[in-house]
Amino acid sequence: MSPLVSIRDLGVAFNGVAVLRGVDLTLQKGEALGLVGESGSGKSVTWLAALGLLPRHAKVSGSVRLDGREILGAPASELDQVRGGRVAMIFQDPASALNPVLTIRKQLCEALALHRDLSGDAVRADALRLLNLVGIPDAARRLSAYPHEFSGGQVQRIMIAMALAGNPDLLIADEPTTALDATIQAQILELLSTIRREMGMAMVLISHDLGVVAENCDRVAVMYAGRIVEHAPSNQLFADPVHPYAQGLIGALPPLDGPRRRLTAIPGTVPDPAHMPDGCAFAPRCALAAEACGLAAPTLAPIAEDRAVACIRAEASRRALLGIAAE
Amino acid sequence: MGRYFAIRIGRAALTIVLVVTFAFVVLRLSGDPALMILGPEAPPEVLAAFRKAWGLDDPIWFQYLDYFGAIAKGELGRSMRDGRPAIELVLERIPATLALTLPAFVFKVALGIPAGIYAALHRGSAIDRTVMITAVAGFTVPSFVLALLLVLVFAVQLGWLPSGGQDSWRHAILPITTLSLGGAAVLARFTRSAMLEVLGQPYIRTASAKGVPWRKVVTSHALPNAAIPTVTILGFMVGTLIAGAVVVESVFAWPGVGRLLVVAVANRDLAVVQCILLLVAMTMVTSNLIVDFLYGFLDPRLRAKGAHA
Amino acid sequence: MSAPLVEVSSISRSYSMRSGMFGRATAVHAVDGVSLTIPKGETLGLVGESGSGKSTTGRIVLGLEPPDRGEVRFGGKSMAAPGTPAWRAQRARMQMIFQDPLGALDRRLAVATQIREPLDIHSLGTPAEREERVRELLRAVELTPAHGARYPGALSGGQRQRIVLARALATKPDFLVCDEPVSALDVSIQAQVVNLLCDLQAQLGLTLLFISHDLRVVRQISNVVAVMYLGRIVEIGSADDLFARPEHPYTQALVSASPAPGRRSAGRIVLSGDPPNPAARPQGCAFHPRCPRAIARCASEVPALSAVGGERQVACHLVTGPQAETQDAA
Amino acid sequence: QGDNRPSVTIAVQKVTNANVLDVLREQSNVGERVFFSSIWEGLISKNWRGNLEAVPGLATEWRRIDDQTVELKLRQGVKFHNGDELTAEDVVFTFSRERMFGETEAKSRTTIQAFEKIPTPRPGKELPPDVPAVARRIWPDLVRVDAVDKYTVRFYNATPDVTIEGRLQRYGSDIMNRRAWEESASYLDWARKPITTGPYKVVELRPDVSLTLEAHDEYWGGRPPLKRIRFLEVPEVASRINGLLSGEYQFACDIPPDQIAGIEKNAAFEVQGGTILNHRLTVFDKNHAVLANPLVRRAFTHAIDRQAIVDSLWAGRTRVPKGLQWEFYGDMFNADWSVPAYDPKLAQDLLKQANYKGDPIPYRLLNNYYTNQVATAQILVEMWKSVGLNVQIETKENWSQIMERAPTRAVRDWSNSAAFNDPVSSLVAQHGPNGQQQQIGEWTNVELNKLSEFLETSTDREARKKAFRRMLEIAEREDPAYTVLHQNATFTAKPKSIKWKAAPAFAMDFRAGNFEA
Amino acid sequence: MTDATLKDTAVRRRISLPAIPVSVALAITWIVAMLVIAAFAEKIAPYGFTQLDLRNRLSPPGNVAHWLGTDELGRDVLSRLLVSIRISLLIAFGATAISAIVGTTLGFLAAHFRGAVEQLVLMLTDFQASMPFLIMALAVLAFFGNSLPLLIGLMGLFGWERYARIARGLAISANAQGYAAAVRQLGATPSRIYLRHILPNIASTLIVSTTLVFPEVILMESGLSFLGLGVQPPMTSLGNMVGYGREYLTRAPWIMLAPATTIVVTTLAVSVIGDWLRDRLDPTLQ
Ligand SMILES: Nc1ncnc2c1ncn2[C@@H]1O[C@H](COP(=O)(O)OP(=O)(O)OP(=O)(O)O)[C@@H](O)[C@H]1O
Ligand SMILES: Nc1ncnc2c1ncn2[C@@H]1O[C@H](COP(=O)(O)OP(=O)(O)OP(=O)(O)O)[C@@H](O)[C@H]1O
Ligand SMILES: [Mg+2]
Ligand SMILES: [Mg+2]
Ligand code: NI
Repeated sequence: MSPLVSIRDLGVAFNGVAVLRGVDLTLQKGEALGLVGESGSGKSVTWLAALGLLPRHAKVSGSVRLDGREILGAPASELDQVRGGRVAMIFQDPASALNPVLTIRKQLCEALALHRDLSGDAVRADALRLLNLVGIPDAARRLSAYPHEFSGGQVQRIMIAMALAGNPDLLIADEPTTALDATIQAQILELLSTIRREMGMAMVLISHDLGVVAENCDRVAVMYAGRIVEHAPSNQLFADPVHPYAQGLIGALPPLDGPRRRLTAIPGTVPDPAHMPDGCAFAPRCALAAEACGLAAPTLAPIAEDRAVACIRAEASRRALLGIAAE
Repeated sequence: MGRYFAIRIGRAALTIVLVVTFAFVVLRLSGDPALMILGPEAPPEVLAAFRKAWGLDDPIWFQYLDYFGAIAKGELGRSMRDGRPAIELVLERIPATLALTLPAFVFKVALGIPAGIYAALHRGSAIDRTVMITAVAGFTVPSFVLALLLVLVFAVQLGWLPSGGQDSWRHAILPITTLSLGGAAVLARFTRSAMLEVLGQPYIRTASAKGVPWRKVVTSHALPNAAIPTVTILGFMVGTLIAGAVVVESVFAWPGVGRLLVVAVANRDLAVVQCILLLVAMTMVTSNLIVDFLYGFLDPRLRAKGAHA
Repeated sequence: MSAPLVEVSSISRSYSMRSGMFGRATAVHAVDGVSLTIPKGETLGLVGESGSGKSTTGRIVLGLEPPDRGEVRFGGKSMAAPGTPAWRAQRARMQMIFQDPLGALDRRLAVATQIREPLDIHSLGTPAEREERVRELLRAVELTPAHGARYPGALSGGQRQRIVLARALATKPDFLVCDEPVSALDVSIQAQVVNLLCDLQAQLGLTLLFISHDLRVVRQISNVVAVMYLGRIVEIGSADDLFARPEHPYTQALVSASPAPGRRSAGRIVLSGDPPNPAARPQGCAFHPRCPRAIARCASEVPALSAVGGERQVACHLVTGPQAETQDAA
Repeated sequence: QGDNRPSVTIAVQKVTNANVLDVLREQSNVGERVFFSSIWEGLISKNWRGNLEAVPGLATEWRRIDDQTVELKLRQGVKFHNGDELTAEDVVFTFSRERMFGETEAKSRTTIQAFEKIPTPRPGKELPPDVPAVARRIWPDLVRVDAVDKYTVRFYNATPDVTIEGRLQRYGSDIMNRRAWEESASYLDWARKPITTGPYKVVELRPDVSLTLEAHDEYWGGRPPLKRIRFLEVPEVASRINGLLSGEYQFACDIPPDQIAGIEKNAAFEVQGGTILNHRLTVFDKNHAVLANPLVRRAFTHAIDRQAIVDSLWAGRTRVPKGLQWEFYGDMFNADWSVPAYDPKLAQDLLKQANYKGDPIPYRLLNNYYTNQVATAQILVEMWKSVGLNVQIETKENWSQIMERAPTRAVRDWSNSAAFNDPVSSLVAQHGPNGQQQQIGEWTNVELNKLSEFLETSTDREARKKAFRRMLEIAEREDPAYTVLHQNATFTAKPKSIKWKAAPAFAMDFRAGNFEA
Repeated sequence: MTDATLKDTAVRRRISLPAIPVSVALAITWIVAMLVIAAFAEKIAPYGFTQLDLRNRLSPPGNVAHWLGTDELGRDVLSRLLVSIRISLLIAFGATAISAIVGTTLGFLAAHFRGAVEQLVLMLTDFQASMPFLIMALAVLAFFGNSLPLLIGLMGLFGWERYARIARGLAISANAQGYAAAVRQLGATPSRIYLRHILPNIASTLIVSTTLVFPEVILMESGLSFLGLGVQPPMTSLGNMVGYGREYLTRAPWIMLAPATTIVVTTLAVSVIGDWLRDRLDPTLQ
């Protein structure tokens, strides 16, 4: 089966500073991929670049194929078919991402009219249906409200509704539930998985909420400093992270019960993209770093079926983890 | 809501009174209508008779009260030149002026706004530069030069169109063109700049991500957000519909209100000036009221806030 | 417990919403009689349904928006009127982290300048000290000076959120309203930020109103947690206790729905029914249409927030009412 | 039977200033263009095709009964535009109180009296306030006009006056139809469509826009050669020229001299016209601290190279006249008089004598009220500067500012027209005791005032001529009130294919014999 | 990273701006040239600007004696142009600045205080917009007389109403946006909010307005000098040259074309620089 999307060696640089340094990803139809990682590691930029939504001064290289067709640098008319229709995106700052002077109805209907050959009353009915779907109360009346009249979480749900409007084959959800309380978050995620099941929609879920990722994704990719550093089925990753960064990340999760302890953050700071270390970007912060780590950047190497990691000390780190677990 | 309108209408009325009063004082204090209407060689006793007849010898406050007294009775005064009711004189000219300014207004909008949008769309390209240089030239070249150039080309050289006068619609083409070009240039500049302001906003990216074609992103997402300056300028343009075509009217021998105003001011023919100002101020105030209202329409965040009205 | 720094007594706020330019206005009761006290140096966590009025409460508590009814007292005194010099001076002592960081930043100024801005406004320190403070703050939120030279549009979501946080911390305020301050941060940085806030609290006696949907973080940082539903507080209690033994059915649902890696939705309470509409509050308890355990009384009588032992207060007939009626519902 | 006479459109700067077609209301020269000879005619006419000398008009002959009375025989068979025949009754009515004088009285006066009591205008046929005043200025002492018989009228003056014939010939003494006046609803109705005897009748006057005339086929002087004449107001020079070149207008009037060469470059067009009965003056305020000394004023007059101005700004198409007088004065004309000679040396000497120290002298200037006004002013300032006079231009917006009495009033522009063939109509009228200049307190001279009175009342032609000569000496040389710069001129452009000759005046003659296309 | 690097990056950002585009460089050169001319007009001018030569009137440009020809009095057009540039630039820059400052300030005041202040400002703008400028000028003449500062002041009244209304509209709109609310809650004084945050955010439109007012002011000056308010002949200005040259447009176009071109090019330069500055101000468009 050919992949729905395949990204090869995607690189992005702003003003000569590389922020994405060779990202490879593939996504099958109907699959849910979790994308987690450092804040600022390039999760959002990856998809903005893929859809040609970065500002003009961004230098994008590599290749992004959708159903085998290159979409990087495709003509605008072609991209307009892809965007919203085949690939929809939920943006990270929903409050700013909605047009402040247009009603929600207008913004929703626009997406519907563009990709769903609907017209007139059907569009309006469908807009209402979508709002109800994402749990906006009093949807009929609220359709004619403006974004600033909604709470943060409501705006986020409108954003989701808008992304779903085009019945996309791939949904890129960039932190889609950060502003939602747990019950609504559960409802929304449930909704997304229903749609995925029924429509065979693939999804990329970018989130910092590892719990959400764990529950909703088949596979997870971990990003650090513009690269994917680990890549695994989600149950395996959370049970058994290999890359030291992934380990640190999971370790930093605060507990919901039990005694409170001081949270453990990964020591050190994120490298400045303008002054990337020569070798592994995580090496300066890595407890297991060896001399070799500083020399060359490790490539993503398979360590098991369906798993890959970019760390020359992968084995060691695994052992270290097991050691900790054994203690 | 009632209060909202009451305040605004009160303000509008006050503005008009202010305009009329100011014009009254200035015109009365800055020159003698008798001398200006009858000319410098008019004999002194003729001047005196004229002044007396029109009450120009009375103290200014007396004349002022007199004027407002007459207005209260619905009398807008008579032209000192031929004694005709001023309003008659002005109303007679209005259709002629509107025949130029209204179509010109439409063309300004139809030409200027799309040009501005187009330039913004192709920011930095050769098209953008051309549009903007043309626009700058468009409002910098004095309109009488533009008018005369058009006449030289289309009337004198090519003989396609008449050079002046008011006899048929063909006579209106060149004046309308002249008026439109300058205004369109202004609108183009404002629209482009406001547009660029908005094109970097995140919601523009959202619209693109929805698959909205760029053209439509610009017209239906960016434009409403960028509309405030353009709408403001349009408001002023509407306000000048009545008396704003002085130069064009005189180059094209098109007897409109603008020319009447200039002549009336030069003659200190107060009643006529006041009549025109009254109309101008009324249009201006109304159009700006509408603009204010439109702000709220364009940007919901500007509508009256708070729950308990 | 020390003296309360912030006292909020039954504040309400409603917005009018009209459909279209001329449509009839309906009142949206965003906050409806909320009372809170936050002792100095402590943290009140505010959680609840999306759209239940948390942000609105936060804005009112901070005096950014006047309440329709009710009063906010800060340090024993009532809040100065917005826009007055006294109000402005007060701002150095109380700050807000907005929910939408991108919107809260001026896209035309480098972010370092914006972090510095509160220092400039309140003339804190010499210019050199301000520079130093900016660097310190950037470091504290895990950013480099290079990030500081950028404009908001050129930062990632999490980076912007940290900028807003750094700006709020710049004046070393006494009171901070954090509206989803860590939602866009990866857990590691989140941990650092939470630690930072805890440290500040320990060192400076910082008082926090912490609004978040991430119950883990809320629990981690809060002394007391209040749960809001449709503009009202339905349950309030100490953090550990509340999450361990939620009493109100909504709180129970909330806690059970909180996801965690490795723990698949076992025993999750899934709420059904329509989401609550602040423009048309259900009669009685606002939660009863969705409450799995609702009883007849819930539909007619509004439950008052009342103490159920310890610090815990709950607004639910099932918890506070006569036990006899409890069983009918299921 | 078709009328295949041509129609013409004439582009003018201004049709009339007063917005009506009443000769007693229009005070400017420009009205002359549409009034004469197309609409209005007097008993005695000017020879528009010659040198404006008196020729029989609606009267065929006239004679003096005595120093105070003139009798005229009317032309018979003259038809008004409404078909009525001209009779003595119309003439009597034209000079009646109802039409001309209102409540004003002809008093036996020494000289023209300023400041009459005149009623305020009321609707209906009440005369506008300025009409009686103007009429009295024209006919200060006319007691009455009698119809001797149907075709004979007599004019009675209260005082002996040698200028009665001149006044009959002047602008304002033109004859109108009585019935038309009586039939019109208001003065304004009448004044916008007066019924007169001219070769063209008014079709429509659109104030500030256009005036349309139509041939009056029963005209006594022969069938008019044009079917219609339209005077169209085109304020911009360039537009008038462009319209002419593109064939929309057959005549373009008020062409500034500098445009002549440009138009005539095109071989199909020519520019006609020339001097009119109007001289451009520079006027002095005798009360100004520096100008109080006549030597300084004299220096001004000698520092001007008038011919250079005429040659450059007027392309030589006008001339430097012999002082404030015109040849058509006939025997009152002083042929041996001239304006002060251009003599910078003399001017410098005079200034030295006057002990002038270079104090600034303001020159109040309007923006091109007169043709070439600003250019002339700048030339004058340079010329004055070269003899040491420090003259500074102060642009003003209107005539009241120009004439405003203040210590800064010193030098200004003006012009003077000769309404009829006697200095009473010009020198006395403007610079005499009741002339504007003295009334606004710029200048006065006891001897000149006495002579003015004499000129107005005396019937001794020889003595009058001497008095006039003396007045010129005073006002132009000894104690200058003004100095004449040049005669004014007006130019009209037209295609060469139209055979038409311009009058030495604003008037445009379109009677039979003066138009052929 | 240390103190040095922070400054460093800031400095480097400024220096390493993408090289100034050619058009902007040209525009700057032009303006500098104009300023130099303004400073040394009389020294550079080949003739005295009032020096008449009645025998050499209206001589066309291109001859060695008079590069740009002569005017209706035989004066050297080039010399007059140079002197005109000085006076017109002074007036135009002065008046444009006044109008921008007055208008924007009033607009901000209206946006800030709303209520009575706003109504007052709106009343004044409507008043100004309805009142023909001719009458404003007559008023100044009648009540104050004539002097250069007065003239500049009067012209400063020109176009302020456009700034005021635009600034008010945009400021109200900006006030409703998150960043303004955020800065306000930091305790910023209104002046800080308006000057440091809102102003840069709406500057581009105001800059456009400026480029509009600039040529209008230059041209209007001629109208005013006809009334006796502007510079008086034989002194000259660009507006005056255009105004008097108007009659000679067909006969001797060079009298008018030289100053008109100067106005167009200067305005173009101002607007190119304005646009560029605005882009500099807008990091989102880089
Ligand atoms: N327009 C831009 N110009 C310069 N740098 C940019 C721009 N946009 C993003 N970056 C940088 O690119 C890097 C990746 O950004 P991205 O938004 O993809 O991060 P992210 O992984 O989504 O982080 P977060 O979880 O915080 O949203 C960040 O370091 C960011 O600062
Ligand atoms: N300006 C406004 N006009 C109308 N309704 C508003 C306005 N602002 C907020 N609301 C409504 O008030 C309610 C409370 O909003 P608020 O932002 O306080 O919610 P919240 O608890 O912060 O939610 P979230 O967690 O989703 O951010 C919501 O229903 C919202 O739709
Ligand atoms: Mg992101
Ligand atoms: Mg919120
Ligand atoms: Ni209410």
